Amino acid sequence: MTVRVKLFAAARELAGASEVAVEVCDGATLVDIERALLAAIPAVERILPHARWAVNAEFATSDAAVNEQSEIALIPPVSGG
Amino acid sequence: MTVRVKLFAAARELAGASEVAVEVCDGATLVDIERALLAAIPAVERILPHARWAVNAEFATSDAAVNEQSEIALIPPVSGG
Amino acid sequence: MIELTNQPIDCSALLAKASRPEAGAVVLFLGTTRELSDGRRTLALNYEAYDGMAEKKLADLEAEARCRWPLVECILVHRLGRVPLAEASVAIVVSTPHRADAFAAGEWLIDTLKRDVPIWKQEHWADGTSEWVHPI
Amino acid sequence: MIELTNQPIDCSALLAKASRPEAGAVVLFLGTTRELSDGRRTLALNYEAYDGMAEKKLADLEAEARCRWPLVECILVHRLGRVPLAEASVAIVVSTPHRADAFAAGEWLIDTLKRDVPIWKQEHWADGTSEWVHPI
Repeated sequence: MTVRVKLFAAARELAGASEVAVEVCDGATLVDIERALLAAIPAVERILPHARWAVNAEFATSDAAVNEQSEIALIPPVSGG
Repeated sequence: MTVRVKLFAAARELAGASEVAVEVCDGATLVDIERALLAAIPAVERILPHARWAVNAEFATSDAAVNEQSEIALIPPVSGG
Repeated sequence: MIELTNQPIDCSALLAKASRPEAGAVVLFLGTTRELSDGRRTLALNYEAYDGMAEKKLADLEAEARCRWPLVECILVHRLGRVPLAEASVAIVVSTPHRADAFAAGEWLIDTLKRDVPIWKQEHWADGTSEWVHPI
Repeated sequence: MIELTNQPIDCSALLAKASRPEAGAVVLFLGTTRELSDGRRTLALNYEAYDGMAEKKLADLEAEARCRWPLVECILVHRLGRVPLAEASVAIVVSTPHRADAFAAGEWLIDTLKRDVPIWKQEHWADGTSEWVHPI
């Protein structure tokens, strides 16, 4: 299946895009998404160790399953305020 | 000597005056002032137990000596803010 | 900066004064007239000060707060006279490089002001009576 | 009330909204753009949000704060886009019957906002470079 991953801030700039599509197997979890994202855009490697993931606008753990309708976002360490 | 005592809030209203003059001996302390004030204006009795004294715009303890030039004030419990 | 005033407190002006390039955080505290106290309804408050001593104590508070915390700006304003419902009787504004200091200084300043600055409030109750507040 | 905005934050309007007859205390926190960070000079900040999630998280923060403290009003506003020096990027306003709750809620809200709301700041340094801030 194809899922879209939203990217923000430094991750967006490293990727040169605010959203990327990646191919993963049905039943994929965020672990699989992260692996596919890294393969597609190696430059995000330096963001990943400290980033969190969100699914449908909520923080999610790496074992969370996703599907093609999921709104998936990589959340680099935040710095609002 | 004659000293003047400033009164505020409920103490001022009980006395019907914002300042009263009392007679005390030379070398008097705030203990003597308090005794003279109570004799002059018995109604302030209910304010005295919780009030503080100030001499020259600083809180002072009851053994503080005063003279005719001292600015003496009875400070009922404060409620600003 | 400290001030006693008979006018409504202009918070915008105070915030503009405190928002400086070397500060990263501004905390403003307003004490406002509450309608209900222990179930009784207030129409307005009236504040009286021992002016000379109140100004001195406010200046002392500013000086002590500046020793305790790295304050860029420190503003203490108390309104006197009649203060209608929901208007501010006191405003405290502090700005600091980092926010934890601004919260700590702001709370210490209002706590200490309420304990040591010779200002008194008179409640004007809805039932027509009035009363000086002397908390013990 | 929560808001993401590209406009300067109107503190007077927020304070007016929070100053209600049932509140006795109002605390406002402003996060402002500081000129110097670790000795480097900033010209301006730029803020980006994951809008949909940021609004949801801000609403969650308001709801949780209202469970923890008796808040009369609770306002969270974050500015996005370019924010010049000394202007506010975030405003938090809470009003409560008693002041200790207003300070506690205000500080908890800004601390939690900075940890959990997906908003990012980009420093525009005086030397012409810029950098997204991702604290770890």
